[in-house]
Amino acid sequence: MRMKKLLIVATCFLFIGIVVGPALAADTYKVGAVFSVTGRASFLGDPEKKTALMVADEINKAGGINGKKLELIIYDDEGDATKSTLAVKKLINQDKVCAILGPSLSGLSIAVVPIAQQSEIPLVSAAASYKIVTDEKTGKQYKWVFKVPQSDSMAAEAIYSHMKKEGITKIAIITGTTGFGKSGRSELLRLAPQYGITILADESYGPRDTDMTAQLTKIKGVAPQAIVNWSIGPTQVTVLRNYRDLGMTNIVFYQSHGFGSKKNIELAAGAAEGVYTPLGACATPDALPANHPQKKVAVEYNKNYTGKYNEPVSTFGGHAWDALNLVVDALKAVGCDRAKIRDYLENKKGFAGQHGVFNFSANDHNGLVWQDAFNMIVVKNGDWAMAD
Amino acid sequence: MLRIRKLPIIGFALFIIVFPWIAGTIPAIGNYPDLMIFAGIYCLITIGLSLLMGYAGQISLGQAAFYGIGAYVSAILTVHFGLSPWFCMVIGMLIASAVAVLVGVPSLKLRGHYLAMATLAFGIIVFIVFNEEIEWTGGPDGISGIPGLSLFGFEFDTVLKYYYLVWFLVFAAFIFTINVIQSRSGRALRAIHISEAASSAMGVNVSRFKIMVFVYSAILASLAGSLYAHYLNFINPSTFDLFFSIKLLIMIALGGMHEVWGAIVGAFLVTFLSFEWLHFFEEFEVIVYGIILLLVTIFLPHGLVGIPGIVKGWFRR
Amino acid sequence: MEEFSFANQLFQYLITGLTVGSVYAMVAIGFNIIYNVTEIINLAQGEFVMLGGLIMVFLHAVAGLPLILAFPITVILVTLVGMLLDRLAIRPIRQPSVLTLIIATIAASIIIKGTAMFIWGKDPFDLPAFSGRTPINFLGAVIQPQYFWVIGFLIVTVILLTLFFEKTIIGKAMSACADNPDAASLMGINVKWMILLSFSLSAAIGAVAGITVTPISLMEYDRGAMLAIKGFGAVVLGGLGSFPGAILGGLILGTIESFGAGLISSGYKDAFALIVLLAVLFFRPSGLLGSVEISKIKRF
Amino acid sequence: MNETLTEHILEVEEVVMAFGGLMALINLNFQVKKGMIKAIIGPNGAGKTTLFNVITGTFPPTEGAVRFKRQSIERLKAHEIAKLGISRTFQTVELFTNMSVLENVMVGCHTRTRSSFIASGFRLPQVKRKEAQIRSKAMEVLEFIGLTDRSEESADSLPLGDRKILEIGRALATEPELVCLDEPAAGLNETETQAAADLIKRIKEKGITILLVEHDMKVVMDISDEIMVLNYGEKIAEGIPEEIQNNHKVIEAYLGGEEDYA
Repeated sequence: MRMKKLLIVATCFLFIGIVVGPALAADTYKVGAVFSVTGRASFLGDPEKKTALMVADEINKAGGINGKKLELIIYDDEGDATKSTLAVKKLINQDKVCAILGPSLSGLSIAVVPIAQQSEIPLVSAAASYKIVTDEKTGKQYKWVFKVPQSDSMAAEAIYSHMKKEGITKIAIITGTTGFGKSGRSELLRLAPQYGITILADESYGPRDTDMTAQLTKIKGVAPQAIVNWSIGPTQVTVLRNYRDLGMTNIVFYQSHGFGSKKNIELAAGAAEGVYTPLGACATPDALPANHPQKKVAVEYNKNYTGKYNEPVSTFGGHAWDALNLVVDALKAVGCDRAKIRDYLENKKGFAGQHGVFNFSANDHNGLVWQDAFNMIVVKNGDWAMAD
Repeated sequence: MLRIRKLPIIGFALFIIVFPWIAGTIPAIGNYPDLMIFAGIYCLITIGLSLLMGYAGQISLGQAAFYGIGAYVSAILTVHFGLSPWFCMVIGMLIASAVAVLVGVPSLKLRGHYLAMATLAFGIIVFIVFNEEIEWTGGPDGISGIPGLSLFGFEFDTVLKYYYLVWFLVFAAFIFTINVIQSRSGRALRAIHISEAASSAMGVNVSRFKIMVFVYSAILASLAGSLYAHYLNFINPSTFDLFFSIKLLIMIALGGMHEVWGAIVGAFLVTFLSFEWLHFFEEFEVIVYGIILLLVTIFLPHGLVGIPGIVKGWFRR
Repeated sequence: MEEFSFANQLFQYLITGLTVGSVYAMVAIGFNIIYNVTEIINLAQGEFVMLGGLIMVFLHAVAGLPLILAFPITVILVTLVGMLLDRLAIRPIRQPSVLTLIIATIAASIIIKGTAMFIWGKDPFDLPAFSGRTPINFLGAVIQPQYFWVIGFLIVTVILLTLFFEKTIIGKAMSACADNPDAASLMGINVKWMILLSFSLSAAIGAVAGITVTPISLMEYDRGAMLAIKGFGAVVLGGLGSFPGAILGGLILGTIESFGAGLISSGYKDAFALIVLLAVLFFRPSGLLGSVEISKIKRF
Repeated sequence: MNETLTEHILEVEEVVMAFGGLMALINLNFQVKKGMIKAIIGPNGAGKTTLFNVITGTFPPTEGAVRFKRQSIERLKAHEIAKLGISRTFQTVELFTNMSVLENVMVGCHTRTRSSFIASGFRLPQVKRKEAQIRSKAMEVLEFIGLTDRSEESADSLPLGDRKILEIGRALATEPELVCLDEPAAGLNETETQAAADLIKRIKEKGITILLVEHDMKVVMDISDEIMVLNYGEKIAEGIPEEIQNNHKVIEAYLGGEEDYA
């Protein structure tokens, strides 16, 4: 009886494996992507997936890459390290892709770095941490790994240098307990002395919390000149609303670059007015001056994305745009040769993407400096505006 | 009489041994041995959980915490202190047992939903510690660069080698657990499930047995956590959150919690469903998963291992 | 900047805690209604709250129905979901052991969550506050008018439920089911109908909680699980089956979180609440107001 | 005094059991002589089962002392008391329904055997040997109670009479010196009742002392050596069956109540 059961189970394995197994396609460039489309980090993966699909579609409609079609294989890791790792391995060993985009989350990107290194495949991460590309032991860049988002330290520097200009020295920070918030918190704490800034209160909240009045009350008690909130998802809006409700609007409010979606201004129901936030170009195409190097790509991306999906662009989608277009450029230039793609990327200069003008080098697999990558934006009349 | 037949176990062992070769010849399932490693790691946890919940009748919704303790102890001691992974594995199991005793002594006096909530709370607290103690645990970004395993110069550095290591341990745990179930201790545990009053009247030290089985399940979970950490070379807290504890519950419920076989079938099924098969449904994945779970709960009260019994019933009619 | 003393801060923590706690308490009451009749802990309870919020957003903010109309329609719709839950997930179970019932509610919550994601997407939604967003200053604390709505609806819910259980025949019949289902069915009470009613009632209460809290904290498809766990904590802290216990448990949890976040460490605030919960259980295994005798006759 | 004649295996002294405000047992005093059958009767709610629970350690008495073979046991846990040699059955038959008849009895052997969790996990030779011993001892018990041919059946599938018998067998497997039987004949038909009564007599013949709660007065009068009557937690009479039958306090307590007091 049990033997029979085992037989059935085994047959199921084979059957489903064969049915669901990917169809073999000839004469295409295969690019793999691992995004957190659902789960705790869907705010990253969802726009990333949509953007990548859109870009691939546009490229194929325009005749593909050197006459070959671009085949994009996207796996959803649901924000889970195990799934992310398995997906990357599958892309390498079974789908045999030319290069990999993602993962969306820093931790998961760090987790797959050794796999990319070992398998010698170019990986362009869509996550922020500098640890993704930098081997902390040697200080060198990992040979096969790149990343397109700005490091969190860049956002912190953008905020702090703006504060310095405004004469702000005493601040409070409030951060989410997710990876995004924790990383921002540690950069804020690390960089504060360099800018002569004192942090009077250091508060945090969970990603599913319904109310942050308690934390803000404590901040109100220490009376800082400015507050920096660093988190993602609906909670950053709740913080803003609680801040307004507590009558703290005389304190300057900075949001992290995670605030970069117009939906957040809407959801804040007026509470976002006057809030500063450092954002990549793609978040604020209309606010950019006409001579801005990224103006063209940002406007186009926004137009196409909104047209296709009927929702505003999220800055995170821009990372997928940058990553995929970089890889496509490489494919155009050198074809599907993993080592050549890597070399191409490492020497890529002056690539105007959604989040800055990228200048990669052997010592910099991110290719960004914060002055280029971030514009200080202020919310004015319910819309983005350049801060200066 | 509860007697576990040997033939299926041998058959299953053979299947496990030859499976990587079968998978190797079919490209579409070439990654299955890799998945089986995780299925095996989950089996270790569910085997312990099956003894705890299915046999002794004690609910635990905090099992992910022990899994996490094993993983984090292994990761922290190897990465920060450079200790031997095997040694760390043992330390992990010791710490997990100590925590299990500490939590178990007061918790296991609770019954039913109260026990469920207490273990759930314990699991969440441990998760918060993993997430907050950045200096040690790396916070949400986790710990990377955890070394792999090697034994006397033999490196478990390929999928195949790790596959056999994990499944060897799964079988060891499986046989051990089956032996326990068929012994005096196993009978005591099953007795506790039905009636604590009658068990103690028969001289069974109820609280001692409950704690023993809780510790045993914690040790297996901790071992699984260490194996996970040394295989993935990376861990972060979200792997060990309360939703994983619920996923474990789902595993043994789907498989059937009144038999150890159920733990294995359930771990298999959930691993493959969530890592591979349900991708097909994309956005609907979650809904399909829920529906499968609901249908099994409604139509197979004893889980998938209950199917043979049902089929037999049809024939008898 | 105006004076903001420590006492003012404490008062603010209290108000915030009571508001958050009121939501937990409403979830906890929902748990209790079902538990008392069926001994099931309905882990899909949090999904009712989520549905309440999102359906209300759809009817009121998107479709433009006036508050006074959208509110009852939302409650009715969520109640229907509650009934469906009983009919499709609970009643068909052939051999209901308590654990299978719990799994069934988990499955149901996964399905409801997945469907909500399909309908509304993953983004959070906002709902206009019922009576504006101009905060009220009271004893140095700042109070959103919506806070009063949350606490107010908790009070109204409690009063209505008390009247229902003590004054109406159906309510009394439900209490009888809770005390002794076998005896109740002997007395001609249709136990199945009572179970359906319990699911409807607790779905309705969940919806009310969702509707009132959304203007404060927004709502998105996956908020349910965490609310269910907080509510479960509240109900266990107060003592399973006890309505005053549920309210007390919810308010205590909310208040500890608020004071913990304000005074000690915001990262560990959830841990404080849970540690208090564990400590209470270790000394009072049946919760603060739960009865040891009753918990012994319950199977689970 | 002659030791052998008056040796008390169990002594209950000034025991009070209060649940909140409810007094279930009030200053109860009595002794049980070794080797006899002592019955405890009384109307429903008189405190009989509570008394069993106190003696077997389900919960400690609020006040007072319980001594078994001169050793104080009122603060011991149930499993410790079982080990000392007191075993029991339950009013609402508490068999292990997830096990076979044989396994139920094997659980009874638990306290007289040792083998650790770890040793059994590795199935060491000594574990195998002990397992065989337990099995043969359990089979002996089954033979004594006459259920040998149903040993492999699920305990759940037995008729009520056999379940009651099996529960007694399970209690005997702990090798007790004192067995507390809580209504062994309740719900049984006449033949089954007779079989239970016979079994109880045979247990007595083995030298095991029996404490019996029973409503069936025919059985009680037939097999008891001594009877104690409880009412509202208090002892209202004690003596040999004939004395009790004619005690007007007892008759009063039962007045209008049980018909089976015939």
